[in-house]
Amino acid sequence: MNTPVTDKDMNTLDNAAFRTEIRTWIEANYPPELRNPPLRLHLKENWPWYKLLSDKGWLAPGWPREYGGMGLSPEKHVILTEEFERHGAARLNDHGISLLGPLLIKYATEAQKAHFLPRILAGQDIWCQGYSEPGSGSDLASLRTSAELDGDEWVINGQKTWTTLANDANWIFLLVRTDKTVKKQRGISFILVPMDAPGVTVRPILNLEMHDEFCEVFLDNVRVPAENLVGEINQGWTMAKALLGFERLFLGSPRQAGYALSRLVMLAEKLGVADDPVLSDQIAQYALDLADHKLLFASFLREIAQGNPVGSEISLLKISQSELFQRISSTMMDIAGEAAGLVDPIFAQGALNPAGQFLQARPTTIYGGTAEIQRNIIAKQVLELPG
Amino acid sequence: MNTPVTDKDMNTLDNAAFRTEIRTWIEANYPPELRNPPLRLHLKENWPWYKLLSDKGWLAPGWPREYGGMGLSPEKHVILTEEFERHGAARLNDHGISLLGPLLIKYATEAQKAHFLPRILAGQDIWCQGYSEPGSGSDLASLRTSAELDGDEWVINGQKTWTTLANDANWIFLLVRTDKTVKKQRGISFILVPMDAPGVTVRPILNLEMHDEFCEVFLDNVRVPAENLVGEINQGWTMAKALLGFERLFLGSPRQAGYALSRLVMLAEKLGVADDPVLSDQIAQYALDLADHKLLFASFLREIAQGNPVGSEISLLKISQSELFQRISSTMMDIAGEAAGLVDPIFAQGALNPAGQFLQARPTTIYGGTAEIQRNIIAKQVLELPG
Amino acid sequence: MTLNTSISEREENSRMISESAAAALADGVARARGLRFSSPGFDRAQWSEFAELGWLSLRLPEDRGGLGMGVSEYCALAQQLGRALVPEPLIGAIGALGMLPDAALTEVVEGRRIVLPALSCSADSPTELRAGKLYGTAVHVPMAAGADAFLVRLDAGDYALIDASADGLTMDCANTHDGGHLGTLHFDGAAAEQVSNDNPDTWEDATLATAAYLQGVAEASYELTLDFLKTRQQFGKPIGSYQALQHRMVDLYLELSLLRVSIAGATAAIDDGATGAARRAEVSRARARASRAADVICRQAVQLHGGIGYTDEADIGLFLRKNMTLQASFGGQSMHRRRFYNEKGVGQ
Amino acid sequence: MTLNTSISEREENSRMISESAAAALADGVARARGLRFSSPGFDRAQWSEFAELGWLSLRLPEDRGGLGMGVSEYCALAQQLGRALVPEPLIGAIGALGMLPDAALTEVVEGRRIVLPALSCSADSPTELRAGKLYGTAVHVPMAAGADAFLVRLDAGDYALIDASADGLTMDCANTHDGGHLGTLHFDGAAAEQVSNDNPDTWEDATLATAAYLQGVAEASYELTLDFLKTRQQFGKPIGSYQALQHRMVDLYLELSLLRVSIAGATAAIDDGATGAARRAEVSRARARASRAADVICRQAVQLHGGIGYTDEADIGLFLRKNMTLQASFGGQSMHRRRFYNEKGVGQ
Repeated sequence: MNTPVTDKDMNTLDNAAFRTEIRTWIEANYPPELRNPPLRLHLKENWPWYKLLSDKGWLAPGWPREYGGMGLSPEKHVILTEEFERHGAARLNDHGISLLGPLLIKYATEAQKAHFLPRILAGQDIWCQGYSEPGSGSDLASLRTSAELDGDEWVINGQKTWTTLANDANWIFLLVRTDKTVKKQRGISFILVPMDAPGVTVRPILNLEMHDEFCEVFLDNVRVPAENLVGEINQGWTMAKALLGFERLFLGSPRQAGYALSRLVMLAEKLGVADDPVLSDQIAQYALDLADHKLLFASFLREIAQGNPVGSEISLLKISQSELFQRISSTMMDIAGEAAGLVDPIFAQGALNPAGQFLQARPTTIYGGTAEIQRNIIAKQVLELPG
Repeated sequence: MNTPVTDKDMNTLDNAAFRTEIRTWIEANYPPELRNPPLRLHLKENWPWYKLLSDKGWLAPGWPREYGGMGLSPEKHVILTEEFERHGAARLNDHGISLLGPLLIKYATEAQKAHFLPRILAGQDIWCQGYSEPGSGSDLASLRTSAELDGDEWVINGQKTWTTLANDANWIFLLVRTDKTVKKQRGISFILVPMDAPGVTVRPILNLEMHDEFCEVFLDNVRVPAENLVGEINQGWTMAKALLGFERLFLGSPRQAGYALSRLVMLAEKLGVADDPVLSDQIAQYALDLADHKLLFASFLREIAQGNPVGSEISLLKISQSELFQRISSTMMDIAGEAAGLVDPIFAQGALNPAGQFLQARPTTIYGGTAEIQRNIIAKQVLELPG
Repeated sequence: MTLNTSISEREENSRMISESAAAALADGVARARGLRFSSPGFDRAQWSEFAELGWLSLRLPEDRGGLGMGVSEYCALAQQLGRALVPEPLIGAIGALGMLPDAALTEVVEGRRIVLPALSCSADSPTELRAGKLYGTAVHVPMAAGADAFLVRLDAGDYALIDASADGLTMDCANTHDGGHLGTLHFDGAAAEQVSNDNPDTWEDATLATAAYLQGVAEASYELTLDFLKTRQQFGKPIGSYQALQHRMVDLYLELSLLRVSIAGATAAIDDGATGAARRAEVSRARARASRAADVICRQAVQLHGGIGYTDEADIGLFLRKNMTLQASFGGQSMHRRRFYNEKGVGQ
Repeated sequence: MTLNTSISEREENSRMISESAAAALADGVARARGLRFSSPGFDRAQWSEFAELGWLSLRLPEDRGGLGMGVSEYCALAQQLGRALVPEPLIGAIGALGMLPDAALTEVVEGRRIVLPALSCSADSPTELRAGKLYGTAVHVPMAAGADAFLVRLDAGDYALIDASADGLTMDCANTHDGGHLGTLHFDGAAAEQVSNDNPDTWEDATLATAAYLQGVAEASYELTLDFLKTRQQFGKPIGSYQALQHRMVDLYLELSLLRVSIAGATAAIDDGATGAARRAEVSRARARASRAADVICRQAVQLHGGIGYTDEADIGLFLRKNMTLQASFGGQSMHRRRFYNEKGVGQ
């Protein structure tokens, strides 16, 4: 294979040495102008970082080394992510790396793996994920985009939405309905589609930050070869669900709340209200909530690092961090006073942007399963409440 | 009739004059030792007040004058209640007055009215209300206590609970199931039972304040004459529901929250923490919540005074006042520190009793329909949400 | 000024102004969306229509050529402005108008000249008038780019009236999320006229009207969300049938109900003659409640809309953005909570 | 003292002590109910058993005849005490024991003599020791009526050991809602012995153990409520099938989960050697969380039990009452929140 492979197995390092190596390298190499971007970057913006990681062989920490990944243990993977986040490294167009790659490795044919995996590592293919649909937000399994076999081609019709950075991608992986006669989770398959196929149209959606991070993708009689189906037919739901574990952990990372709290403290100082007793009491409570949240995050991490299965209670992390992030961002707004509505940072230094933090906090209780859905899941699957 | 009747129709007074007359009289006559009792008084304790009101002809403000009541308009009735509450007047054993009386006046035969109403006014009969059952708390209509006609007697079997001051009463009015074959609200009747009938047993329930305000009432083959049924058979549910309006208004009176807030402020002063900025900010919010709640209460009152029908949105009042009362009482506990657990007032003067307020606040979101049931009602009947 | 109009008269006036405003603003939210992030962010033609409808002079006493209406009527109008997310800075302009000398009134009342208030100054660069020349920096001036003149509060307390085109006045504008902007005005010896404050209640009115504007924002957000809950289907039924969402909506309904009575209580008390501390307490109670209620309602409205609520194309986001911008306008929650408590106590 | 025991060793010890405590306290809540509002409100025979189990000397270094265990093991025990609502004032006694001179230890470790701490004094009447005589008033002494002696914190900072039967010591007791009492001790020249504070961490341990006791209270309340939701039927189905109640239980589960990791994090950090400010920050974080979590869980537990929760005969009320009494024991939420923040900052 032509893909870059690291020359050593970094699992052999102890955690501290591993952390130091990551930190040293990123401090020496990360493009300074890309630190802590206020909005998610498009490919053309983050490409220097993608290329750096690709060349270094660090693009796919979780993939096995035989496929060009770093083959890191979950524990080391988390350390790497912590160090990236600590430095304020931008998130990449990573759906091919973190979602599609592991799925292909587990379910695809050798031919599919040999073709697609190296192209991800080299940055030749940038993938986006086509799961959600306008009528199926929380109820993902009710999706209606259909694929019908016509000779040796799938004919795909339907519409996907919330497709992150579809406007950057040249491929999309889709969940589509291939059997309408069975119960809704059962008739779903997993199909790969090039974005330049006739009938594929992308329409960016502006979000509340006036950013086009999400898109709608329309599929109108799109034809792809039969071999673009991955795994068994009608097993797409099961395959997609099986790969969510690590993603779900990161939705509960203390990063956003921690960053917001540090900005709140800086903002209070800049505004000269840091000694206000009511504000101090609130900040103390946030500091306490954040400290306990970090312990909760660490406890899940430890389970994963020890190879223990982590169940639905991991949804607690997402609820805890997203709602804390929202509380902190609301306090930033409160103390910003009349400047709370400003689009640009109110103090350029330190990028103190209360409205930006406030708006960024909004979707954290919506995407990846709303806070309400997360509570339903815990109630049913962890607390085993009836109904 | 032998009942005391006031010599004048007090509706002819203007509101201010009416208020003054009530206030003057209560200040001159109310037994000082009964002001602001920490717990609900038993009959033997509140009897002097019962007797005073009975003699004065002010015991039944809402009953028509022809039946020995004051015949007050809702507006004046509220003024009277405000003045009683303002003076810290004890609540009486008032189920006969406020619940049974209006129901008899509306639905009973002339013979029933002539017999029972004067006895209530004279204090000869003290009534309690037998609605709730152990298995039917929020779901009152699922009650199972049954009455079967055997010749010219009803034979009653079952159990009632949360029967307020049943241990003081010599009569009980019951909702009982008289038809098990129809939908649950339909087969319920309204029956009057003397507490000394064979088969009636009362067992007091201690509550969290270690007070026996509530009782269980067991009914074991209790026989009463057929004519003890009020209104039509199987219409008991409809009759009982129709009389709830005014009661529901008073569950939302700002009295408890207002009293608690005044105690919180006194407590803060006594403890020397009144200038604590965090506490002050909390108290300011409570003061604001109380002021707005009073306006909300007044807006409902105005509707009632104008004779407009008030629907299920009146449940808002109960939610608003009870949850505010709870928040205030929690802050009392917070500032009381190590003394928060004490049974007796921590400062005798002013009866500053954080734990007492805290415990009294607990059931306000439970009795008369839990806060959850109230929200269900508003969601369905006011917001017209589906399902 | 017609004092002590009866409650029924006020209710009738309020109903009329509310209806005529609703009619005049029928294309409300779509118009507001279209004007976002333009300069000056609002429509002068529309401003003239508002002036013709008498909105600018609504609070001006009849003996000064105004309609002499009460705050009840003013707040009825402001609610409609909020429901339609009207970007024109009417509340500021009406406040400034109440302070203007008679000679300056006519053009302003007729909508030909827009005078906006600049009430805050930079701590580093206080506004001062020396020998008819203005110095210093005014900050957070809403919709400054659309003004013909500014009524500038001087650091010492009085006011100065200055032409927007005056030499020695420069302006920076920073966009706000509602599509408008806040101006920073730098005065470097610009010619200005001193105006003495003879109407201290004009900013009290503006504060209360801002509360009413936020009430309109909250009401419209609530209604959009209630509709959404009744129509949006997930798992085979409308999401409004889920109890957790129902209870959340009831909480918003309670907050909205408290806001309604709070503002109605304040307008009634003031039109009945409340003055001084009593008046300030009424205004602050309503203003604090308005920020609180609008904030919780707009935030929850976006949450209850789910992913759709996070898109710019959904109208609900416009209400959230307006709420963000107005939270602290004429004083935020904590300031008014404190002022209410200082003026009123616990009200026992 | 065995320092730096490994995590696995501590986990094993904690599991063992937890199991043996659960067995010893099998009749827990019923026993606690029976002892309420009696004098002294707890059982001396039980105290002796606890002493035999080594609970009193658990934290005492091995070289002083104790078990030399860490706070991990101590907190594992305290959780079990909380689950069973144990009324015996073990946490106070263990704290006092850590301060006693060797000569006074044996009787206390063996459970024959109960020494309880009296840490707060009345502002009007500070405690002071003059020439071997104690003066002043100590307040809020839990279970004072059951003590044989008191370790009294002097206003100036040191301690005095005084016999409960000393001449010149009088005591008033006031009942608390958990069925215990707080004593007020009046000292009027009562003979007492000075004790110098050579173990400043003993009250830090007591503070953390109180957090763990509250964890036990919270866990048991949560479990009782979860069971109740699964069994109690209304409108033809278990009330735990209603989404609003499900979401409330999830919120309690989150609060409980945060409490668990908070205490586990503190015990691990301290047994790993955290000292000074770091140790105080750990203790305060856990103690503040414990008050918060126990309070919200116990209050909601009563609410979710409905009318039954408001009766004295339902056990859930006993947990609420214990929570009320312990909220501020060794410092309440706001004090520890402040101390955490002062010692630790925002932890970035």
